[in-house]
Amino acid sequence: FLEDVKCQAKAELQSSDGRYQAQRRITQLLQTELLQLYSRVETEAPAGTASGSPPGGRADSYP
Amino acid sequence: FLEDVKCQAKAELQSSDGRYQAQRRITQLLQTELLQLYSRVETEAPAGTASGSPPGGRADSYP
Amino acid sequence: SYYEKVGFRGVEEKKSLEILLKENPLDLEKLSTFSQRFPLPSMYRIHVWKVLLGILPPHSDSHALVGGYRKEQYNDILEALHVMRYVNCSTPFTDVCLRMFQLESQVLPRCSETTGPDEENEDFLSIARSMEEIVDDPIDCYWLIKCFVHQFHAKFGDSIPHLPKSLEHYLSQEEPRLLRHLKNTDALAQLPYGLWFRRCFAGCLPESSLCRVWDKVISGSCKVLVFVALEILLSYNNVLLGISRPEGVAKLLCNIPQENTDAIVTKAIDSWHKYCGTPMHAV
Repeated sequence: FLEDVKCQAKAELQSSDGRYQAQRRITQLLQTELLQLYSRVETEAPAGTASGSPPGGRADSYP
Repeated sequence: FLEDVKCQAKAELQSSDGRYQAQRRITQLLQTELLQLYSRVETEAPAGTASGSPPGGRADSYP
Repeated sequence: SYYEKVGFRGVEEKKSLEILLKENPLDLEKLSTFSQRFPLPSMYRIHVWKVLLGILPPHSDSHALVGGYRKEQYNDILEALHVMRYVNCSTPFTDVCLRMFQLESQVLPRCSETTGPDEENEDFLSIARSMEEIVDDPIDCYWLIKCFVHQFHAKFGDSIPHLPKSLEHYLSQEEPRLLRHLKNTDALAQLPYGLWFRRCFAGCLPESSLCRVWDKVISGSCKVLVFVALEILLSYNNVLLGISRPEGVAKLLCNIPQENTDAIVTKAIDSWHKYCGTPMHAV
């Protein structure tokens, strides 16, 4: 019976891990996408043009 | 003793879940960020100019 | 001599803590009681804090696994904040921690919303700055800040507003003349309660003294904060009696000299044990 509980716990942990890994892959795709988009925006609107706040400067606006 | 095993499993599962939840928050933020950035790109490069792939169709593919 | 006695006691305490830390699973109640009664030896402090705050589970054989999860979670959040440009390489560590905490609590402000100085954020940052001085490892440090702040609000959020009244009560017992003076000069309402009771003395006491107070807070008492405040008032009794402007009082108390704070904390813990009792059961 104890083995049973342990097996169940292991299975639950594995499925939690699976969910995490799947979500992590999504995150990585989105991050790649975002990085590409940032560099596109920056290429199209070179320094000097007022195209909203440059994303790079964002961290600065926080204390 | 059985309770003990269950407690241990629960703690492990909770910390694994925490990691998953953090990933979910990250995904949501990235999606919001991408949507905003795409709409900015569209506003700045109005229809007709060839500024890479039309972002509109692409953003829709996100849930 | 006094020092031999204290030294001997210290060795005995360390041994009994070591026995507690060898148990598997760890007995959280016994660990809390130990931390309430005795100062934690600095070599075990971070570990005990992590266990008491639930960063590590009671089962020691899960520590490697759970520690790995905590590390991944930290790295994931940090990476995402970098990619989204909320932080960069020159962002101070405590600001990074604030952004990470906000991301996890789903209150990360959007880029368009410029956030002005926010009391709650300032409290967080102040606690984070002190924790950064106490804890070397950044991953441990972030988790300790996050769980300390979270547990403090969850456990004591309702008690915090009552602490000033409690302080007034004990001051009336210990030094009624000072209490009268503070009342008459309108200084009582302007004591730095936020610094004392919301920031738990972060930015007020040097870290070496502060961690002895936080031992008590993390193991389950916010009442100890009242006695630290009380002892600060008592040790500046004569100076305070000579100040008639409330701003002067606040200025003094927000910038107390950092030399004799160890003695203040020792007295505070003694009088906290005296008034509230020493937790006695099983150590």
